[in-house]
Formats: sequence, C-alpha cells, structure tokens
Amino acid sequence: MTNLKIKDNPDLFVKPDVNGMREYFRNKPLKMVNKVTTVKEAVEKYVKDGDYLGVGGFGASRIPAAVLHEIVRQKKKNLGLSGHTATHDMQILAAGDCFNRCDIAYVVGLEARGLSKTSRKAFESGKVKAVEWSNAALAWRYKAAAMGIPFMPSRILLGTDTAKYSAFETITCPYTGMKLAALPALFPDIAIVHVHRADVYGNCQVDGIMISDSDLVRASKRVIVTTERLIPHELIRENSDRTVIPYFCVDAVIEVPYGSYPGNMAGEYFSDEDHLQEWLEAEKTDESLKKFLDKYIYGVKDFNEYLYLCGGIEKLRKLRNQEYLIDTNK
Amino acid sequence: MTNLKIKDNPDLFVKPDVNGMREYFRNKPLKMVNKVTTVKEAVEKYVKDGDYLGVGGFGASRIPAAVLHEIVRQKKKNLGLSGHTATHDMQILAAGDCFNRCDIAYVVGLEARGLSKTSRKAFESGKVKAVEWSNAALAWRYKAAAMGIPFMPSRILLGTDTAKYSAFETITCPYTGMKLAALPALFPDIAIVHVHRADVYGNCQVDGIMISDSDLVRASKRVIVTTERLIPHELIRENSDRTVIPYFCVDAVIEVPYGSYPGNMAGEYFSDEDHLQEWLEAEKTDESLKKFLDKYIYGVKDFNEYLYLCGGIEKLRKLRNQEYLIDTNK
Amino acid sequence: MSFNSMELMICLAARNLEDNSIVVVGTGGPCAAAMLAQKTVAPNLNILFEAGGLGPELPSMPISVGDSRTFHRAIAATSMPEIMETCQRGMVDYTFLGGAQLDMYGNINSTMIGTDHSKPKVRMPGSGGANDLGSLCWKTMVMTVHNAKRFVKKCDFITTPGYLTGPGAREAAGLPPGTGPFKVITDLCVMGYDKDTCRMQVESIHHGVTKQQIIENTEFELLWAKEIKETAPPTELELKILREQVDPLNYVIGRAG
Amino acid sequence: MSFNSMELMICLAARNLEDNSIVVVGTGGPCAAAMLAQKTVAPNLNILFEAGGLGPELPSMPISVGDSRTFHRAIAATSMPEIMETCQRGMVDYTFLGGAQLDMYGNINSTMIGTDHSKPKVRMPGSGGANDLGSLCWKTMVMTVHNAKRFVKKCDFITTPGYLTGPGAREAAGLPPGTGPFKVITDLCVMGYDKDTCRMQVESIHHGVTKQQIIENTEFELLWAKEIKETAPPTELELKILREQVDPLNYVIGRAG
Repeated sequence: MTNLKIKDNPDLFVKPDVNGMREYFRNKPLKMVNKVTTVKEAVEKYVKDGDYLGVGGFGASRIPAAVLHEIVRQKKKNLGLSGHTATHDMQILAAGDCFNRCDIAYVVGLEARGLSKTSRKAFESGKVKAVEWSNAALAWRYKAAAMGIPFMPSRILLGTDTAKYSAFETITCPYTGMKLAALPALFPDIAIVHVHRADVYGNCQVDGIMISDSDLVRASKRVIVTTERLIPHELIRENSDRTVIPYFCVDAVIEVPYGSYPGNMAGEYFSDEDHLQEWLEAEKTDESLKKFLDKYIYGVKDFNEYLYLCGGIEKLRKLRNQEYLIDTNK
Repeated sequence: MTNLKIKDNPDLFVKPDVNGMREYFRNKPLKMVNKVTTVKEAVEKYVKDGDYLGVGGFGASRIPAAVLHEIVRQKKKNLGLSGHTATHDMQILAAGDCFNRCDIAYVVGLEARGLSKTSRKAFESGKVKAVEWSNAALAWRYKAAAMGIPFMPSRILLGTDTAKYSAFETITCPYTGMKLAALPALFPDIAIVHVHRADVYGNCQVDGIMISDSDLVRASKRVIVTTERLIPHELIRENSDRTVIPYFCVDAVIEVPYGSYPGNMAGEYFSDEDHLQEWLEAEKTDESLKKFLDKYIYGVKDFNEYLYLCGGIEKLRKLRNQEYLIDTNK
Repeated sequence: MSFNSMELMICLAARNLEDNSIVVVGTGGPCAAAMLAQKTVAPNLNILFEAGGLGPELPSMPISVGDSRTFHRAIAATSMPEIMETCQRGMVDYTFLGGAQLDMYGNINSTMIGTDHSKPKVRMPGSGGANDLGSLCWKTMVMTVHNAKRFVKKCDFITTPGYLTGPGAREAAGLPPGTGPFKVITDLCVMGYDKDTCRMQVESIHHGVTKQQIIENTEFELLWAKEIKETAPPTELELKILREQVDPLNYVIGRAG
Repeated sequence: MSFNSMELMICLAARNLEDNSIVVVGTGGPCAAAMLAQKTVAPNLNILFEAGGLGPELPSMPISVGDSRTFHRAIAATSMPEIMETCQRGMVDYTFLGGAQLDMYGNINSTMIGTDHSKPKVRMPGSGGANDLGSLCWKTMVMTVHNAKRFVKKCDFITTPGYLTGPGAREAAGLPPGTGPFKVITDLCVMGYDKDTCRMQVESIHHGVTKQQIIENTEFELLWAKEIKETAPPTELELKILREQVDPLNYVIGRAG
C-alpha cells in the first residue's frame, strides 16, 4: 500500500512508516470486547522475540512490574527497548538478558538509588547496541507516532555528541529558516503500562502524572495494560473526562493489585526502597544475581508469589502508610 | 535577540516567531498573585485594537460570552480572529464589527441552527480578509505554538483550494520523502476562555471535553479566563490532576456565573436555543439588529444585566433542568 | 409504511456502517444514521465528535458537535486534537460530510459560491473539520438531496478532497493512501465510486425514481454500475427505531418532505 | 555554625534562584536547593519535575523525579511532554544539571567514559532530561564537587550543550538564543561564565580555599573575575531551615563530609 522509500539507517530501530502504521491500525480489531487475561498469556501472545518494547511509567514509578517479570520468566530475547527513563524496568530486563538494542534517554541508573551493574554490563560489554536520545526526544517521538505524523520538530539534541550518536535528521524550518531536530515517530511493537483503574475492555484511568503513557499507548502496535483494579464499565462512563486510554488502543487487560511493586504507585503505595537495595546488592556477583532471580522470578509462578516473598499484604500495608505519610512507628 | 528572517506572507496574520515568543514568555510576569478583576477592566487592559484573538470553547459550547459582549461594548476594532469553529462567538463579534481578518476553520454558521447574516456579510462584502484553514489545522497550529516549535507537520489541507487560499508551506519528510503540510505555529495576542472552576491565581479546571483550550492558552501572549465559580486554591491542590491551565498562562480571572450563556456549559446549563434564534432573527435587518444590540449589549452595563433581560435565574434554572435531561413539563 | 426522503437516506446510511467500526459524525442526518446503526446493524459502532466526545450514549440528537450530549456518559471526554489525531493515525473508518457542491470525483465545496475568494457571492462556513476528516478517515460518505446545483461539473471551490483529479491524485497530493470517498446517498439513489476512474457511479436507484431523473439532476456525467438494483427501502423496524428512539422530536427527520 | 560541603553548595544554589521564577529540578542537592529557596529568598518559586509534577508542596525529598512526592498537593499533575513543552516555549528560568565531566564552556558529559561508544569504559545514564533542559531552559546551573577528573579539558562525550565551542555556537547549532550555562557551584568556589568568551570564570572563593587549590583541581584554564570575593557562608537560618525542614532525614546533606 505504501510506496514510500524510507531512509535506511541501521540506528533507526523503528522506521517512522506512518502509512504502514495506518494500515496496521486499520486492520487491528477495534471491537470493544472483554480483554481480561493473565499476565502469562498476555506475554505469550503479545510479546515476541525481537519486538521493540516501550514501558510505561517512569523508572520505578507506576511501572508494569508483573509483565516485566513475566518477560524475564518466559526468557524473551533480542528485544529492542525504548530507554525512556528506564531504571528498575531496565534492571529487570537486563537481569533476564532480554534486549539487544536500546534507544537511550536514561539507562543503567536508578536515579538517587545507585547504578545497576547488570544494566551497565549490558552496554559496556558491547552486547547492546545503543543509540542516544533524551527524555523529551523519546516523549516527542511517541507523540509524533500517536499523532500519525512521521516526525516532530524540536529544539533539543542539537550541537552535541548525543546528536552524533543519535539517528535523527536535522531540517530547516520553511518559515523561520531555523535549524530543527526532526524527531522520527517511534511506533513500538508492544507497550506495557500499569494504571490505577481499567474496565474489562481496556478503558483506563490514571491518578496523578501521566508521564508519557498517553502517547506511548497510542503509538504502539500492541498494548498490554495491568491495572490496580478492574472497575465496572459504568464507572468509566460516569467519569469520562478521566479516561486517558480508550479501549481501542488496548489488546490485553490484567488486574494486578500492587502491580508497580517495588515501584511507587501514586495514592496507593510508596516504593519499597529496601527491596530495591536488595536488587542492587544481588547484582554484585553473577552468583548472587542468579540466586536472587531464581528466588524471586524463575522460582515463582506469578507476581502474587513474588509479592508474598517480599512481605505480602503486611509489607504492602506499610508501603501504603508511607505513601500517605502516616508515621508507621506508631 | 532573534535574527531569524521570517518569511513574509501577508496571509500569515501571526508569524511563527518562536524565538520572539520565548523572549515574550520569559519577560511575562509569572508571579502567582491574585488576578481577579472585572470583565470591563480585563478587556480594557488586555484587548487592544488590532490584536489577534483566539476564543475558547466550540461555537456555542463553553464560550466566554461575557468577554465577547464586553469587546463589542468597548467597540474594539480591527481584531484578527481565529475562526476555530466560531459560531455564536463570531456572530457577536461580527455584530460589533470588531474584526477585519480571519483565519477560517468554521465561520458564519451556527451549526444546525442556521447562518448568521451579519457574519456572512462581513465576508461577502470583502471587508474581512479571509485565509482558509480547518479545525484540525488551527488546533495543531495552537499546539505547535504551545510546544514552542515553529510548525507542526500534518497530512491535511493538501490538494485542495483550501490549501490555495491558505498560508502554509508544504515540506518533504526527511525520513519518508512524503509531502506534508507544515502548519505554522499560531500565537494569538489574546485568548479568552471560559472554565468551570478557577482559583484567584488562574489555575483552572474544566469538566468534559477540552476542545482546543489547553493549547490555545499556552500559545497566547495574554489570557483572560472567566469561570463559573472561583474556588479556594486548596481545592486545586486537592485535585491537581484536574488542572488543565496553570496560573502562569493567565493574566486575568473573572468569576462569571453562567458565563457561557446562551451557549451550553457541560454539567451546568444547556444552550438557550430560543435566545439563539432571537439573535438570528434580529440579524434580518440592520434596524432590528441595532435594536437588539442596543437592548442586550450596548444598553446594559454588564453581563449580569443581560442574563436578567434573558430571563434571569429562573431561565437559567430551566436550562439546568434541560442540561440534566430533567423533564421540565412537570 | 411510508417514509420521507430524510428517513430513507438515514436508513440507507446506517446500513453502510459496519459493526465494531469507528465513525466521526456531525449533527443532523449523519448523527441520526450512526445512532440508528447502533440500534440495528452495528451495536458496537463507536461514535466520535470532533470537539472531543468519544463513544457517548447519546440521549438525544446533539445540536452542536461540541455540546454536552456529544459526551454524555461517554467512554472518554477528550479534545479536538485527540479526535483528529486518532483519525490521522488511521483508526477511524468512516466519516460523513456535507456541502453545497460535489463533483464527480467526490470533491466537496462548503466554502463559497462565486469566483472571487476575497468577495464571495455566498460565503459558507468553510472546512470546519471536513477537510481533516475527508483527508484522514478511511471512507467518506455524503448524504444529500440530489439536484444539478449540488452535483456540479466543477466546484466553485474544493474545500475537502474527494479523489481530486482522479486515480492517484490524492496520494500525489500527499494524502494518506487508501482513503477517499466511499458512498453518496441521496434522495434519488445510492452511488459509489468506480475503482479504475475514481468517478461517481450509481449503484442502486430508489423505488419510483427513473434513471433519467438522476441524469437530469446531475450536472456531470455519471457512471452506472453493471448491475443496478432498486434500493431496498427502509424496513418497518428501522423506521420505528428511527422515529421512536433516535429522533422522537422530529428534529432531523422532520426536515424533509 | 559549621557545615559540610553539600550544605554549603545547597545554600549557595538556593540564593541564585529569584523569587517568582520557575525551576526544573531533579532529585538530591538541586531539589534541596529549590526547597530551601522557597523557605528563604524565593517563597513563590515554582518547582517543576520533568515527569509531570508542577508546583508541588514537597512533603519530603523525592527519591525519583517521577515519584508521588513530586506532585504532592501540586498545582497540576501533568506529563513529561507538558513540562518539556513549557521549557521549549521559554517559560522556565532555571534548571540544575549534574554530570561526570564538565569543560570550560559548561558542556556536560553524563553518557560515557571512554572513546568507543559501542563499548564504553563506563556507561552512565545518558541524557535523561538533561539535554532537553540544558537546551531549553534559560539558565543552567551545576552543583558538583570540584576536582580535575570532573573539570576536564575535553569531555569524553558531550551529552548536554553548554556553550559548545564558544560564542555563537549554541545559536549556530539551532539552540534557542539567550539560553545557556549560568553558574557552577562547587565545594571550592562559585563560577559564572565570561560574557565575551563564554568560558567558565571564578566569581567567589569559599572560606579557607586558595586560588591554587582551585587551579589544581581544574584540568582546563579558568578565567578569574576582576573582583573575586570570598563566598558568603551559609547563615544560621539557612542551615537551620535546611536541616530541620528541607532534609531532616539527612538524605542529601548526609552525603558529603
């Protein structure tokens, strides 16, 4: 259908083929049907080796941890990864050796918490092909894709080595003559996001900041949503200006309470900093990491078991106190 | 500061001078202070003859009617107008002979209600300079401005007479080679919008559809907000993910209950179709229009008097019933 | 059961909407058609309005594309960019457009009558969202009365692209491939477009209408499908639902004789 | 009253934030500086976080730029595009950035140490939002310890633009005019940039630090302001607020000796 000759650039992992994507979206089943499934089935069905993956949330805030674990458990390989402030999410995928190429905005670090040795090794060994971008660059690449345009003009990246090791073209503005970075639309094969509320059809509502998830889910070919709770469809219609993701973007819905653990979920639970430190500790040697993964990921059948191993409902209760700034010493 | 040579095109009423606008926004007072004023003062202070005006809402839904009346009452002249589904708003401004140029998406009609004779005459007489766009074109032009980029690529307008009588440039995508319409950023001098709730600083929340108001207020040099009700600043902070306009975009805040009348305000009151028909009727002759304007606009001191003339609280109570789908025959 | 031409057009339009698809509509006839489709052939049709309403449960006919009915108990109350970008992304199957003039390639004029743009004989609303929807949705439909002033050889102004000058012209202009005019439903007949020439082609003729009548009411030369059927008239059920549930106040169906 | 180097840097950074301005910060020292400024010189300072938090009432130091503290009782809980677009539009006065290497033009490396990008000696996080904020905010500040490994002749990798190669280079690259590095606050001194050369220039030296010490801890040649003052030390009030209200758990100020 599309006769466009899209520029060949091996560093452009996903081509901004808006015409091809229009055909894809046209043929995607847009039926509003019950899409509730299990994490296991969703990953089996929608995440393929070699896929390009976009992860919702921000590092360790509102991340789809259950799906990330399952990707590791199912030993998915050679994924492309959008490193849009990828912190604990990248740490999980690096531990599973799941990706071999990465569009980098923020990687290997866990912000103030430290650096993930496994993530670093993935890049320092040369095993993962790295292309440089920035948080805004990836956010606007999603936005261009969500808008159905092949690129978004911007005023970032210019003049730096980040640009030299990136994969964007510069253009001249037809009105002002100014130089602009034309950020190519980024259409992930699969997006995984975690939300506060969803109905069985995949209509989703989120409290607090959206980060880049609105654009990410609209940009992606397939979307897996995990939700703190399933709610009646009626409640979506009663608060329709809170709906941030419409059903037709979504392929699979799974109810995963505490699904962002050990990450933070606004209004629900704070991040488990102790367990995140345990992760960082475990990465010190290959042996300790293997043991850790065997215990928490490979050795459990699902995320519920992981939550129990980490302290279960009692631990999550405490994290809720922390989220609410309630002094737990009393 | 900016050395850009911006292409000269007389049909481009507002230049997409992002550097100049950066300087403007840098020097705009961004202090979070009490901005509550009157409609009269706000229009005196912020709307100048010759300004380019953007109006929030959609035709006769959530429109800043009080400010529009005041612009007529103060006999502002030679405005530029963004005709982004301008229906009753344009009818008011045309009655006051307030504008002499217009970026057209939708004009002269009142959707299913009929055509405004005054608005038509403004164009048919050759008095108003018309440049053609579309609703999405103006929406995306606001968005480009709100994003701080000189243009937004798009796939509309191409191939038509709308394009011939428009003022955009076409570009070639550096990735796909495809032809795109580069929609120039639109930075209005002044935006006027009506919202459900605002605090005294101008932090605003809206129920239901946003139409293009998020982008419009971010794109504009000066912003006047009218609000159904002023609310305590605390309530903004308690529902911070409902804030759609932050204070630093806003110059003036005025509490105008029923401020969208005779237009619709979601969840508050339905449009007054009888009064809108009265408007259309009044336009049949110059005399009847003059009489109508003398009665409803020039002859009243403010919007409150207009509301009273139109039936006052009792009428507005009925329009609330209608909005709520409550059968008023009982 | 008798019916007027507006009722006929609405019923025919509704039948052309596939279930589980997405349509952007305006007010009036097209909105009635979409509502009727939801209650007949396409219960899971998702209706979008360009001002931001997405999937409402319409309690009555909206007066404006932006009024509160358009997002009454909606799936999402969004924004104009959101709706237009959903179209540009390729997710919207259908739209309905209207206009004062149509040519044989389905190009539409809703801007002006006359030859001088700076001083038009008749100024009309302009594109509104029409150019956007006609450029970006997969299939564009038109519902209109049929006469020679409306079906013209040459539009005074092309507001919204049909097939422009014929095969390949949309793509050459930069419009998304595979999009374009789909059906024209009038009070005389139902027309589609010939694949090879992109020209308007009569597919079925309404009961009691002659071929000659259609020719006389069309300024340009029409194509005729190999097999031209008589249009299947509205069923009693369609009319009942239309009159009792979709437009009980005769807001739209009261307009035609 | 004694204080450590982190406390000193935070107090100095806070003083550089004007009231009624807008700043985008990350976690750690910069966030502490912005919080301290709110409680001292800039009560109406608006703090933004790149993940979407806008004007929160910070109840404690955030751990992540996206955690729920960053929009606790905020003016608006928005999105990353919203924050970045506010910057690109020209409404954000300040940002704070960090990095492993800085050169004399204020260019910053937070990407890698080594010469082979495909196999770096040390891989660091990369830009995150740094390149965006350093490109788009009006004034970029850096808070960092001062040593020759950090203040280098040439960055292994320029992640975020300072003045690039000197006067006019940012504008020539296409970056917004009038933006760029503003202050560098270290444990030894406070530096600005010379207008004519765009090179880093010492403005004030902390109590007990010698010029020689600064030279030895800087690989490139520094410029020196005509009048170099001794840095005014933190006041008792600043320290009290910092310790009791901003960072009572010693989360940030406990890091330096």
